[in-house]
Amino acid sequence: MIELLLQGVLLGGLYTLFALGLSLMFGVMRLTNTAHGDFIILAAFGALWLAALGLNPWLANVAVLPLAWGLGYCVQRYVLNQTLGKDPVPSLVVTFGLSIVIQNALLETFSADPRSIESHGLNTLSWALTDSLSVGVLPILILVIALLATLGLQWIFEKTRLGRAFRAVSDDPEIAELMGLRSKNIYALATAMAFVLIAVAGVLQGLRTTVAPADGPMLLLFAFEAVIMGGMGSFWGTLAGGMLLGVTQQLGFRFDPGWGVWAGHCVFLFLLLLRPQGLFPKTR
Amino acid sequence: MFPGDSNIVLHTRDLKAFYGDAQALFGIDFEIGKGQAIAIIGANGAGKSTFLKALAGLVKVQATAVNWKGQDIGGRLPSEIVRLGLALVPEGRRLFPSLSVQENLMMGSESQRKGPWSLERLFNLFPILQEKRHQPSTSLSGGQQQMVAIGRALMSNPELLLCDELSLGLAPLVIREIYNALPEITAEGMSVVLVEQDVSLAQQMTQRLYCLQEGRVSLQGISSLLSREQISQAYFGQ
Amino acid sequence: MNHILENQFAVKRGHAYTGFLLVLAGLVVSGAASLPLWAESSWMHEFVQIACYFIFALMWNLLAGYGGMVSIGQQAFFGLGAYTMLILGNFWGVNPFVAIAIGGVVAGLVSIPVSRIAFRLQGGYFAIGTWVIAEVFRLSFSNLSLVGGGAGTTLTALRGIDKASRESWTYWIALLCVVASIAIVFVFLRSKRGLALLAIRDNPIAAESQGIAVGSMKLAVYVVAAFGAGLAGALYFVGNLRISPDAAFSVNWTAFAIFMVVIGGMGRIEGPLIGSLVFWLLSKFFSDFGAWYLMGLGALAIFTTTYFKQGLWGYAQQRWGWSLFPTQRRLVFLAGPKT
Amino acid sequence: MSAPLLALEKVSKSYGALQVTQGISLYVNEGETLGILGPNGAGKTTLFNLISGDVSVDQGSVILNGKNITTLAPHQRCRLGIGRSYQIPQPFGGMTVFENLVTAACFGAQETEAQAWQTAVEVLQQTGLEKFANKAAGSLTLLNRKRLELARALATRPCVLLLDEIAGGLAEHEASELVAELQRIKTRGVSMIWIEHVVHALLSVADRLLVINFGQQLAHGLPHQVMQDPEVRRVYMGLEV
Repeated sequence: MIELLLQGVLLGGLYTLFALGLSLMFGVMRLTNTAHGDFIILAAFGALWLAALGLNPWLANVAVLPLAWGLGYCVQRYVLNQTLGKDPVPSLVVTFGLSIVIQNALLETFSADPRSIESHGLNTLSWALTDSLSVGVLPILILVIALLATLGLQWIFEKTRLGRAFRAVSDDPEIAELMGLRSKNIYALATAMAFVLIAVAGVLQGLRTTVAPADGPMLLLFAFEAVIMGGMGSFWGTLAGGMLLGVTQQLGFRFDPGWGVWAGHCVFLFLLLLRPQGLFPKTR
Repeated sequence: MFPGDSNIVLHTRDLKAFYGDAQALFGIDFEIGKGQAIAIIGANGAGKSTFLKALAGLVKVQATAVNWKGQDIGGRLPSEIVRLGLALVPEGRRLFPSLSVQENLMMGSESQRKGPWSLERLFNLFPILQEKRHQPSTSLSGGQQQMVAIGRALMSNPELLLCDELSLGLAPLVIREIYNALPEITAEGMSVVLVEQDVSLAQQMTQRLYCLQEGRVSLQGISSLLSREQISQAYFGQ
Repeated sequence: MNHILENQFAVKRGHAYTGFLLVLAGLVVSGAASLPLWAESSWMHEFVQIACYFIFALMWNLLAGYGGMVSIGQQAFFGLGAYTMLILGNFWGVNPFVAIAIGGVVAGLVSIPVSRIAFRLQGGYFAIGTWVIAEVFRLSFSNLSLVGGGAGTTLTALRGIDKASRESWTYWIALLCVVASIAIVFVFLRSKRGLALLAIRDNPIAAESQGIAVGSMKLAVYVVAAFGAGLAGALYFVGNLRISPDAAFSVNWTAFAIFMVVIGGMGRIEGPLIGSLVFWLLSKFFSDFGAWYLMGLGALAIFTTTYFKQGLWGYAQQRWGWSLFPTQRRLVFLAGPKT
Repeated sequence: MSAPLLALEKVSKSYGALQVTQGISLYVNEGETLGILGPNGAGKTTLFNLISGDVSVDQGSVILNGKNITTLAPHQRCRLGIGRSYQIPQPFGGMTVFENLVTAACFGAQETEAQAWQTAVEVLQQTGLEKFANKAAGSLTLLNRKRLELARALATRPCVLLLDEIAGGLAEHEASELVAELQRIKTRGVSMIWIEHVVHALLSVADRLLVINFGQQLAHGLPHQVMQDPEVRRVYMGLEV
């Protein structure tokens, strides 16, 4: 049972990383980015592409991050900013269009077969905790990165001037503009930051297992479930949501490999019925 | 307008404004000198708030309609206008709920305008705010929230402060407490425009007064010289 | 108080040319009905395909364009209708052509409990929440060995009928479904429920305070849309015979529906009609470009919704005031208003 | 004196620390018009939200025809006879004026479509909106939007009409036209609760006045008595007595 819980928490770490970028964009702009999962896959393929260009693999994995920041800033500034507003339709259609474009662009350049990022044995390295229990080093690393990312985001939002601007623009964009903030730039910064998190998640997913152009939507659903179950508006909530999803899926997989993901979805829907505001809703 | 007022800081010429497709202002001519306090009164829906929003850039107007110290600023972004020294205390206060009192005040300094105003000076102007500075702004009473809204605007070191119904929903003695702080605020020559529903308060606190009715100026003059009949005539249009 | 007598005003519901259009439509449908007698079977098969895309898009537009509910999970009901038809046909000996309607009804009924969860979310969250629901359906059927699990199965119930008459029957049923779904949506929108929907779309709070039960109205639209999606699903796999969970519950159904409605013009009945024609033309000429074609569709959807929001028919309606399916009520005073 | 048509008993509502209405009670009898005065931010519009059900009460209850409707949804209250209009007009912008009224009649008054057409035409006549019948509600001027608010509330065939500053911002002739219209409505037995700043318009229609300040009742009684009350003049009018 302990082994199962541990695997669940480790998987939860990965799902948290998937979810943090989405949670950030939800929180600041109330934007639903249906291409979120595809951008994660795009980042993984980005690292593969850079490595293929001859860049040192570890450098390639890191080089993806600044590229993701630039891409995020531009996507928000020049594409998504026009779709913001009360009507959810434009942002849904645009991000859905992006999802189709990314999936097919990757299909065209990398073909459909799954690939993984060269990890020089890191993904097979394991660490014996007790004689009967050993755990992979990479999953531990992912969990640590997830905790650091959650801590970092929470710190940025609570303690820094940029975080204050994020919260102000999220509360009342019109009055934030009155204070001298340029909402359009703040949104672009938020998306840029979210894309760095997306890139980290993409690279780690590529290291951990295989990635294929059509994997995006499934990752979006996991990220979405973690954010909603955790309660919108708090990154610790997203972490809790990710853990819950990871453990639920592990239980499902243990019961029958076919029902793992199914179990995660059902718990999400069940929780939605009981506590729509999520486990840790920010009282606002 | 008034001969000899050479130091006019802001004037509007035939200012028109629209809310969606309904017209709210039908050509307003207004001006205010340095260090002056002017009141704007009028019934609900007369266009008082729309006028302030037009000055602050929250409502788009023609470029030549608003002139600030010789420069046409009509239709500019609010974030640009606040950097020029116009600050608005919005109707209904509209503090940032997820920010603490102090964080709300700090938001006012985002425009990075240099000047006399700082947290310390605000805390001795409104002592209660120092005590509650780390509390969420939603946990304050109406009057205290109004003080935060004023403080937030002052933190941008404006040369012209636009106040939209400071007395909204406040008890009389709280209104008195807030308006007592006005002289200290305008001490260094800051001009103030007060949109105010309480007519007698508006007359007491300002030198000149405009009355709006249905988006037009129905009366203007020296606050102390205007009689109650004139005002109720302009107020209700009969 | 002057009481206006009945005969002093009239309410016009259509345009001058509406009567003419009705006759034209009758001709087109009867002409189409004669297709099996003279056209090749590939034409008929192609029509059935596009008919399913159209019905699904029409219902998605009813939900999003009129009901203000953007769902990326309507494929849940599309697949449910299909599998209901399959199970009835293969295991209970029900004639698949009849099972198509039952598939729609079952999808409609199932949408009622589903709405209790889905309506917990709003806007963008509703969109992805419904997608999760569709995934639960897909995974459930993938794990159901009765219907061949993930690999899927084939509709055996029609083996007895020869290919030609099966195809012409499928074609006629498809034509019937297209006409029926347009009729259902048109009647629904012409009735006072249509007014209620427009009111809710414009201002839900005011609508509620003027006597409209917003909650139950949204449920009514959700059920009608689910019925239509189920109908389209059952029809598609009667034509296709081969069925698998990944095909029946694929998110591409919603993707293509969004594309058709956005290009054609959201919030109008003519939108999905024009959109599906454009989609059919594009797929005829460009579909062999594969991934590039799909990328083109995605990019076109992004461009249209950002810069050409009203869509093709919306533009036509604004410019020339065309309306194939008039739902508006125009008041005409016959004897001149009594002052 | 028979039970009042509509009554509020000790109704309170607060948002966080802001106490908006504190234990307010009021009533209106059949065919009577209750005027409500009070400075901005006194909680008047919130009071209407509590009556119409747009906002739920923290404490207290709302009684219509002796029936407790505190927990009913807004659409149920509307069908029971509460006709709501908004201070800032909320038309169904995408529809025509005529369709706005037909919608209100169909759902508010639970009429068939044919009856609703009849009702809509009658209300168009009463509020002088015939010329705008086929115009999109979103394109009306502010004055006509206010008329549409009144017309739409009337189309739901209410027994109590809630009017929220409907005379605000009107020119003199428009205000007197409106007063004449409200007096005609009154003769048809429709009781009204009218929040208004334009005092002279209010006084010519209201049977009783209630003055609210800072979420509490300040004064209540016959119009001329209330207007003489020094406390009312000081707080509300702000004009030195």
